[in-house]
Amino acid sequence: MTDKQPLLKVRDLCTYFYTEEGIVYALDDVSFDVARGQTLGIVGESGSGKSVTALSIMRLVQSPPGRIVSGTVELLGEDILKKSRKEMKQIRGGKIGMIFQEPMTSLNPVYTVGNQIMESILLHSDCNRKQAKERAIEMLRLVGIPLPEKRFGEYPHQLSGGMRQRVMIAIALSCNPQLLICDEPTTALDVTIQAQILELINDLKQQTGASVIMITHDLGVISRVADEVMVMYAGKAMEYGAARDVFTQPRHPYTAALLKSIPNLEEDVERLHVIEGMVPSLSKRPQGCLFHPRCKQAMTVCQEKRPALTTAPDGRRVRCFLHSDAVEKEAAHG
Amino acid sequence: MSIKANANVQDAAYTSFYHDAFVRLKRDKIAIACLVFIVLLILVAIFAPLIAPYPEGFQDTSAILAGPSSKHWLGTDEFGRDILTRIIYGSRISLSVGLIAEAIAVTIGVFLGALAGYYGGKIDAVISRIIEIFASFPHILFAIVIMFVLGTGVINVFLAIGFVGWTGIARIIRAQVMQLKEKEFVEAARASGGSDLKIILRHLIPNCLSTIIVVVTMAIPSDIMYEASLSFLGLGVQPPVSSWGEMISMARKYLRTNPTYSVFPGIALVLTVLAFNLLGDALRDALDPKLKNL
Amino acid sequence: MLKFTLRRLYQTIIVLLGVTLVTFTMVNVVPGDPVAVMLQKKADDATINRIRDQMGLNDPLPAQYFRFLTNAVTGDFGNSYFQKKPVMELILRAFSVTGTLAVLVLAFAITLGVLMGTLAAVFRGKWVDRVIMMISTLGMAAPSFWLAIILQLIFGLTLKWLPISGLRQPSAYIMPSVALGMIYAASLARLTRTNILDAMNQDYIRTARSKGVGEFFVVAKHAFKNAGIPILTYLGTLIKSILGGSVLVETIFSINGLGKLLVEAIMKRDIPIIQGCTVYIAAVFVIANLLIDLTYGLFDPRIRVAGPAKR
Amino acid sequence: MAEQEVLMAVENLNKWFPVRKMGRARGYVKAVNDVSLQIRRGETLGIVGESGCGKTTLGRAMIRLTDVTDGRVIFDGQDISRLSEKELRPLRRDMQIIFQDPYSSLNPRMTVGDIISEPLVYQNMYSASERIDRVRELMDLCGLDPVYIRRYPHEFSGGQRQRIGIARAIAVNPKFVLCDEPVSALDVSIQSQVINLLMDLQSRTGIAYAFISHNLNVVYHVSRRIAVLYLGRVVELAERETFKNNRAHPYTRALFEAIPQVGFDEQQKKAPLSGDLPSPVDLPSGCVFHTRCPYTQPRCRTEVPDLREIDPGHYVACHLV
Repeated sequence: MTDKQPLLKVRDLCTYFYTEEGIVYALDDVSFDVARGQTLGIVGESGSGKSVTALSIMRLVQSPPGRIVSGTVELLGEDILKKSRKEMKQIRGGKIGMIFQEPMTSLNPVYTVGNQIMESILLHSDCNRKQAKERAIEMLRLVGIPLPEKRFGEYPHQLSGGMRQRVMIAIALSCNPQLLICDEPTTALDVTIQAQILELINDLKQQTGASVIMITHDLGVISRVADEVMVMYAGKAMEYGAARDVFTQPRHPYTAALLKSIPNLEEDVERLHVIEGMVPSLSKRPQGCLFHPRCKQAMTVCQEKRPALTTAPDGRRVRCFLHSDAVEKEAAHG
Repeated sequence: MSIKANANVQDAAYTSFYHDAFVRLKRDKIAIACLVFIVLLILVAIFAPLIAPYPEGFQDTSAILAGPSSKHWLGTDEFGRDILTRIIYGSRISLSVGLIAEAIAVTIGVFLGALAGYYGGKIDAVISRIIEIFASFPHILFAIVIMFVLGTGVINVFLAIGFVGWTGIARIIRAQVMQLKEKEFVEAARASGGSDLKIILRHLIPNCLSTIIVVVTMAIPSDIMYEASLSFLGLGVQPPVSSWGEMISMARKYLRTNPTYSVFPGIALVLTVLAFNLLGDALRDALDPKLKNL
Repeated sequence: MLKFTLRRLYQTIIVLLGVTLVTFTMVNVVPGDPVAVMLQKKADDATINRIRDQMGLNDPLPAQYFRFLTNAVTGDFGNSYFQKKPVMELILRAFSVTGTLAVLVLAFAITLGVLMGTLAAVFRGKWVDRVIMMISTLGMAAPSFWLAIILQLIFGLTLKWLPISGLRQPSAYIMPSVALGMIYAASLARLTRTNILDAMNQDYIRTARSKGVGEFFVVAKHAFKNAGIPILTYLGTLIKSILGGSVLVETIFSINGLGKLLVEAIMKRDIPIIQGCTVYIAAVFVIANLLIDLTYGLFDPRIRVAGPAKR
Repeated sequence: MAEQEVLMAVENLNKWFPVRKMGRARGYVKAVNDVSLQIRRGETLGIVGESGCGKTTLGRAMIRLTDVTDGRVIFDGQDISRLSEKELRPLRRDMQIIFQDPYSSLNPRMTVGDIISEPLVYQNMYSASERIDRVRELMDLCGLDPVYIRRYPHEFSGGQRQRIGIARAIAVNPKFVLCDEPVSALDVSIQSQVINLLMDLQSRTGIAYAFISHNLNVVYHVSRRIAVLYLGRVVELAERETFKNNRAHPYTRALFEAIPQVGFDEQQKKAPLSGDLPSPVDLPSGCVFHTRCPYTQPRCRTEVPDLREIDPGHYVACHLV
């Protein structure tokens, strides 16, 4: 981690959904930093809270039923959660750009690609329409779309999935944001196209100096692009540290089990490692460590107390009693 | 969010789709109120002779076109007949139109719609055109013309309204069957050697049933309104049989002498239609939210 | 787009042919001899037969249908039995009245319905939404002919603000338009609300918000145009229902429109008018529907411009 | 390859879908083009490719859930490519399918017991009471608690639903099961459970699988041999080990390089291929891969490369190999 002030500093962020079935603890007490020019990977299975993290930073959690209950999200020292609606509009698309999973549905089908890129530029700069159009075409060229002048006037359904995702990137980057949040940007794409998009995100990051939060369920994607990685499970960060360390020497049993359970071209195994059981329901969470019902190394204490995310001397953070005996402080709300 | 998908089987109670839907419906207070109203209305219609304050057709010559009083709660008509009594008997017509006309419409609609949806191709093209042709006439106008052809009378009202209403159901069932046909569980059945007939019986019909329930509940109020409209125009149920539409039509001539005469049958009509509409909405939300544009 | 237009045109012609066939068949299975009706039983059998021959009623039905069809194409639906005028002339005169009324009803229903529906969607769950939904639920349950009478009772007889019948002054249009339009305004409000809410749940709305688009433009620009497609589809049905509903309202307000013409013709068994009116109204709807389909392209570029070939 | 060993042989299979414009066929989507491959008893053949490569259509044609435009499918010594639906029915006992989507593949109105016993009913296997025992046995075999036999699918998680689908497929003791992306819709930690189950069932009953997936890691793990498809053609087919060190076709190489691997030793940050897949309606002339291939020669644009055996059991369709 760098000594300088991080670009984004998230502390104790909690986002709950108040549903008829009870409170869904979608995001519970999550803290992380994103340094300038760095890529943070957030990895987890469905329901782990990784997408809610992104939406909470953008303050786009659907409310009701969702609500950001507590915590701070500081962008360059200023708490986004305290901003007014108007200030928030300037931040969204201006300082933080976002790309979503489904390139097929994330673009409005009834407006041209050019219109949708220009919309963002016109909102966040003093450009007139002509300048905005030039800028939009330039962005299309930048994200590697052939014949940008022609594509400018086309509708989303006329483009392939990969091209649409490039358009999404063009929109997100059109106003030179300092942070780019990518929520599963390549999940819906083929591998060869995925490789292109990942390369593009990496290249543009280098060019613009923006930071990136890469959210995905694919550990491979994370290890290809991320500098740091946060592993999430059932709404909590389980392990957090430099990507190389986390993937080569995982400390949390969940991370270790996850890494072993993916088939790998490098090593041949007869049987895949299995994590028994299922992700717990986020409205009826188990006592103690949220992972203990599926953990092969679970101890008695794991069934009783929630472990805290503790920082080891080498700077790595793990939420597990095997590595620390710290207990999570009781949440003040409940 | 796929949180619900992770719900543990262990803590879920044994539930079928309809049981689940019923639980959801029970939580809806308005829907339950409507259901109670409809059940009461059905009881009133069945036991009309016991409930009505006067026999059907009884004329109180001392009170002609009288306003509401303790003797005649809702007043009397131009022959001195008790309006409450006539409204109670009129519910018989309205409810049986809802039931019988809709049964006719569903039979034709489901059969043709399923045929078009399942076989597709030329059969679908022909049936779709037929649906389009019949759907080109405004319902009420078409019903009027059918009544002209068949002549007035209760049975003919059922036939006319039933024959007018089938196109909507046919369209929905056609779309539903087309969608179901592409589902992988139907493909799985074919892959296991299931014949067309077995697939229709085991997969298509059970999956269409909830849609049919919703569509029928939502179509009944329109049928009731068409009957009232036909009778209002003098083309439907003929006096002395009581029908709300016919009562409103008669009341029109006495707006000045007895204004409430026209109001009460209308309120009966509005309440009944409202109850079915709201119940239909609730059933749709519980059974088949896809039909949102109905 | 051209191919789409041609295909819809072809379908429209088939449907119009079907409409004439259905109408012709229905009207011709009516028991009773139209000539006997026309002459009101004053003539002897020989005279009736002579007139039947003159009118071609003794020809086989397919020949009669063919003649009806070829005449209909040129706008000739024959002469009325009783008014002794060309049916087309009567229809056109009546339609100028009904058409005006229909346009007013349509304008009333669309303005009120879409506005209220949008408001309800924007204030989803708040009291504005609840009040609008309550009124529209009531509006959907009130039959137009009863509403018309209640309006007459209140604004005509009691308050004496509006004339209770005829169309002699502009204010006379208010009550028929409201009576007939209320139910459609109510259903349009519900339809608009559902579809805007539906559009608001789509991924592209999230994208728009993530760009920093304000809530007003999220609804007005991004949701509204997408929600417009099902509303446009509904317009066809709306036109059809208004033409049907005018039968009742015209009877109540003594308006000499198409509906009244038809109902009176049915009472007198004036077959050419019944036949002409039915075909005419259905044709108006079919053609309106065709026009609506062709304007989809304005809302939905997926129809206007073809995409890449899909697997 | 000994003849008895071959369970299913696909010979020069073509499946074209007409593209209709104004009612007449104006062209074809050539989903499967001249594909030949064999599946031996008890083995797993992996079929891998990106979207639009025709892998799903090929699978459906293999078990005749769709008609075949041209070519033959020989199953257990019998040509099934021209049989009617009715003639196929008894054969369905020996070939089954597992679907990708654990939601739409189970009828929401049927209980788990009814779903699993459905093939037994169609094939008239066992009496009604024996069927229930068989269903319990199958549920147990597939890691589902038999007490849930009367539950409905919506009460189960994605992974459990996939187990129900597997139990249904193996209920009739098939010789061959087509697995169409069986784990693609599942979470990573659930994927391995399902993969292990499929492999356990194979070692226990000797079923042959055709395992279709876009996920190379998974296909590599489960398969004995792998066929790589690109735009409806097999471009490379070999034993799995070959793909580890000896990938010959440029597309195969690019595909393997494109998969992000967990680990940091030789991370490839450059995308190996540029451009999009061509439309399957107007396939490129010559070698279908020439529009994206980094080594394109003039003859690649005109001549269709044959699938040639370059080493024993290693087939490649490329002019340059």
